[in-house]
Amino acid sequence: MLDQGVFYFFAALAILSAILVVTRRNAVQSAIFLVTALLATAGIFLNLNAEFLFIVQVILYAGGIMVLFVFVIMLVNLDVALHQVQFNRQWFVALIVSAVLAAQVAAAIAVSRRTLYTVPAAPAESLEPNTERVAFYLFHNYMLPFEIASILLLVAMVGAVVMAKKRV
Amino acid sequence: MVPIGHYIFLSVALLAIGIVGIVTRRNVIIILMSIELILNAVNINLVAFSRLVGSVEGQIFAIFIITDAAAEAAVGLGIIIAFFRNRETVLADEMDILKW
Amino acid sequence: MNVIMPYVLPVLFALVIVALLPLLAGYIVLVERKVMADMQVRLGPMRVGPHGLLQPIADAVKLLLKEDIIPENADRLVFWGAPLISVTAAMLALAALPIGPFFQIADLNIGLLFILGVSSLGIFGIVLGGWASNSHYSLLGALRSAAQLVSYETSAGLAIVGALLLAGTLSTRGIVQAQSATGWWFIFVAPVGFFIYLVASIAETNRAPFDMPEAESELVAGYMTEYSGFRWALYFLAEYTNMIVVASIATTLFLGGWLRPFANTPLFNFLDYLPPLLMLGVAGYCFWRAPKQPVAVQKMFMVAVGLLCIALTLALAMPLAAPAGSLLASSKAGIHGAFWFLFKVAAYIYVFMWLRFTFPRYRFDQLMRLGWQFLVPLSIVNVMGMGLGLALHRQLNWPAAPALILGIVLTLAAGAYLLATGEKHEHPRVGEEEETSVDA
Amino acid sequence: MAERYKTAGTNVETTVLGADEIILNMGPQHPSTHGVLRVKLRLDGEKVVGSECVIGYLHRGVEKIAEHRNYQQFAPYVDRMDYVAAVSNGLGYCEAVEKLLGVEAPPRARVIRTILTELQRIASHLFWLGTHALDIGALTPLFYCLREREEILKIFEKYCGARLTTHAFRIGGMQYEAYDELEKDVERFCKDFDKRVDEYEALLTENRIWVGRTKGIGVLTADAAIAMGVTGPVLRASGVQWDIRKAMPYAAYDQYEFSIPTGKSGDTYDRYLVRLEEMRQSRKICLQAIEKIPAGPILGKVGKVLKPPPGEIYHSIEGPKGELGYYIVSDGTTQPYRVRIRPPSLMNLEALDQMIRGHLVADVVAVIGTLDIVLGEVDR
Repeated sequence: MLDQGVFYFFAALAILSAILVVTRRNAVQSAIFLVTALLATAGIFLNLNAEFLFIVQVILYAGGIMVLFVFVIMLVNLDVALHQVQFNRQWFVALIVSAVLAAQVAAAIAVSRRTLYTVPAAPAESLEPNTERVAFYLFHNYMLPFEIASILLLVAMVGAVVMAKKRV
Repeated sequence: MVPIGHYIFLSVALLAIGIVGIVTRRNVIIILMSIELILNAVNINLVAFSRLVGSVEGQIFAIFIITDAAAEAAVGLGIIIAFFRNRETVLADEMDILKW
Repeated sequence: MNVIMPYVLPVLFALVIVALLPLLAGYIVLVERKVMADMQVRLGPMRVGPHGLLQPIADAVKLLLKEDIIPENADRLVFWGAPLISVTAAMLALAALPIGPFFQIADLNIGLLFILGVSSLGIFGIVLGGWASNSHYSLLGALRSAAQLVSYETSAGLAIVGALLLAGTLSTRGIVQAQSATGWWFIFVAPVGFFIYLVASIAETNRAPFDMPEAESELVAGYMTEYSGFRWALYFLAEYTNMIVVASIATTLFLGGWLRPFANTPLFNFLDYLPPLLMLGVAGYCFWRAPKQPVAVQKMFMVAVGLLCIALTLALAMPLAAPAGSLLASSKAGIHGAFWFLFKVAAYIYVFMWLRFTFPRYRFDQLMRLGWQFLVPLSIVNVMGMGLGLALHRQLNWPAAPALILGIVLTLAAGAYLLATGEKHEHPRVGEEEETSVDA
Repeated sequence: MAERYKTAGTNVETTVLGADEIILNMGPQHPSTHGVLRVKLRLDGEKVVGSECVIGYLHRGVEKIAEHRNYQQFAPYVDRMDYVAAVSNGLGYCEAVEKLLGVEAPPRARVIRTILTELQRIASHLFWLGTHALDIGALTPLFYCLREREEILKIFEKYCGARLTTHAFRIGGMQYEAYDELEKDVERFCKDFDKRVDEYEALLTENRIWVGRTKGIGVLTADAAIAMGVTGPVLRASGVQWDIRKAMPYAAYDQYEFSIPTGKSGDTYDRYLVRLEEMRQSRKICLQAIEKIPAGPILGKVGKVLKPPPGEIYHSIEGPKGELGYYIVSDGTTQPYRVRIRPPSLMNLEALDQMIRGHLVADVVAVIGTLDIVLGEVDR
């Protein structure tokens, strides 16, 4: 009962914030609402017994990536930008895409309505203790992807430094 | 646990909002943020199914996606800064030349 | 009913913490001013209450009554909300701290990461506050402050990893229990990690000698420049709460949490009598000073403080006197644990103050160089050294002492090397070559 | 380029990225410009590429006032120039007028003058050290310094009743006889002052942060220093051994043993060391002077109405901050025709631009501090 309430609260928060992210004129406010959306998602993770992922989401996404975003917004912040037109005229494209997506989802739900709502979830204990399990999989079964991801990060870091460096 | 269908629904909603953001906004930074929204939508799906089947492998995938998002944000913002320094704009439709 | 019951005690604890924290922060400020005065051959606040004991309350009233100014072109909503973000983040972090074995809001599986993650959200309060003020100094101060926070969080996190390797758990309670089991606080096993964390935590809380955003002569007051009255007080509250948080992390992780010194040695059991005696001493001092106060109100207040200390003495002494096995005796761990935890936190914060009044301030580029070129490499080496020591001990069955000492020695050698090479980079003066080009 | 300069505060984004150079305004209301100095900094990012000092916010027309007062009446005004070293100012003025009159102060007055001036030098340096350290972020030395300065001010107070603007000397000697325990007070102060200086050194000299903040900052080469007309500790820290107390002795300095400390590299750290050593040397002078204070009158033969013969005179002394010169033109009346004062702070401030180029904004504060300027003297 409490679990479900928490989920619906966070889901509503996430969707509301997401809508505000794409509709606010001011990029800083968009960023603030994106942080809210990310934290709401983190709450949903916690509700799903994914504690480690919850904290990864908070530290990395909300605390790390979004700080980077806010930084860059402030670096390139132009007062002029506020007076420019913030939306282009492709709203009909967006409408079509959304409509198609909605249709697909509706179709998918219609087809698998029965299973979608009746599949029993595995017991919550199967994910405990969360941190240890994640670590085991990460460093055991997914060792190679893990290393590849670290190389990806290294490349991204070098790339970001090179690109953001002042031209001499 | 809340029925899995609701998670899928939330995920699709976030995906749709993200796509709307990408398609309609002019500011590149907000477009990047919309991409983050989409990545999040994916993560919700992965973690919800991981809970459903009782295996943490879905969470591992989500961790990789977050890693990828970090890399993407770093590079993307680096490009934006470099571009801003040269053209003094962050609007996507003004990025219309191949060389500067 | 059963749904609600498990939440009652944590909510109660949370309420206690939230209610007491502003008072505590106010008195830390008072203590800081007193310590500063003592180091600077002065008396410090003496007017409000005996020995200035009511000064924090007077300050709080003053701040609440001050005019609340919002700059003309500020983003009102963000300006309004930014201090709240800072305070909320700092207070949330307190949730996972074990103040004694029984007094803890929640013992999370990811406890330590939770504290780190949530407290790192405080950056948003700083950056957004600086941005919303729509002022030159605020924005620069905010960006600097955030850059500093992010940089030093890296080394603080890595320093913590070293100790986590020893504990093998992220739960704060589990960490203290691990120290209790071996009888060695982690500061003795991972001294380099403690040193790195000490430096990084000072920088993270923006305190001298790393207080760029607040006192740097060219930035006036950094991100807080445009804030006044209550909002400014909120930022201050967040700052002092953060101090408590980092001190608590250090206490939990390195200084044995709620454990008494030599907790496993029966020879030192007499240390149990130290807390009540200490409180009794303070009470005695209060009673001795009370008649010497000039005003009747001050006399009464002094006596009241003395009585409070007597009450604390009783609370600390009763479990010792009670017969073994009774409820009171079993509460000893909780009460004395809380005392030792707070005692260590206070000592850690005292070190902060001591450093602040001793050292000049770093320049921003020096600060960044120290962070990235010395602390981060050192903390990486520290993690590897700890890992090596533990691997030798656990996998190859070396005795613990030589294995860990080998790791520490390797780390220290790397630190010495970094210091030696760092000297060369110390003054890459922008001056020499460019000065001529400017003149030309 | 020029059209892109914008004053700070009007446009935030120009300071962060985009523009190549901006102008940042420091002062006149700023915690670390020592009063009302205003510095316009031209910045490339955080780096200073040029600067301009705007002075005059404390201009009171001291030189003009002199033309409408007679010689004795003007003496208290000079105390208000360098208000942290009033005794030295008074000494310079009195000696200049004495020279113009052709009289000399009696030996007893000269020795007491020397003692008080050296104490004032110590007091001025102490105040400099405290505020300089405070600028760089060390909070505590200020209070230690003020503690010792208080002792000196107490001696002044006992001597003439004033602490800050003392008007201690009169033309031709001094007005008051030294009080009975002057020697004892000075000796007591000097006895443990050496240890006190060691205390400051313990806090700062080998402190990594202090060294990092001061070494290599604001370098002034000997040639540049001479070319700029810089004097005092700033000049000596650049390695030039020039001290008017030795070069053209006045008061009673020719009777005492002391050395002139010099620096090597002329950076902020050297200036710090030179001033500390100067404090020690001043203490030495004081100790020598109180050993034998000659007996005799304290006021020379000067009339009640001073009418110097027509002519002009330039007399300078080694003030705590550098060469403090008085150029007085007399037309034979009771009022000077023209007084021109050479304040050391003003000349030293000229070097600021050269010293801060290529450094960061935070260093500007350190360099302003190390120059030891007093705006009352700069603006007069």
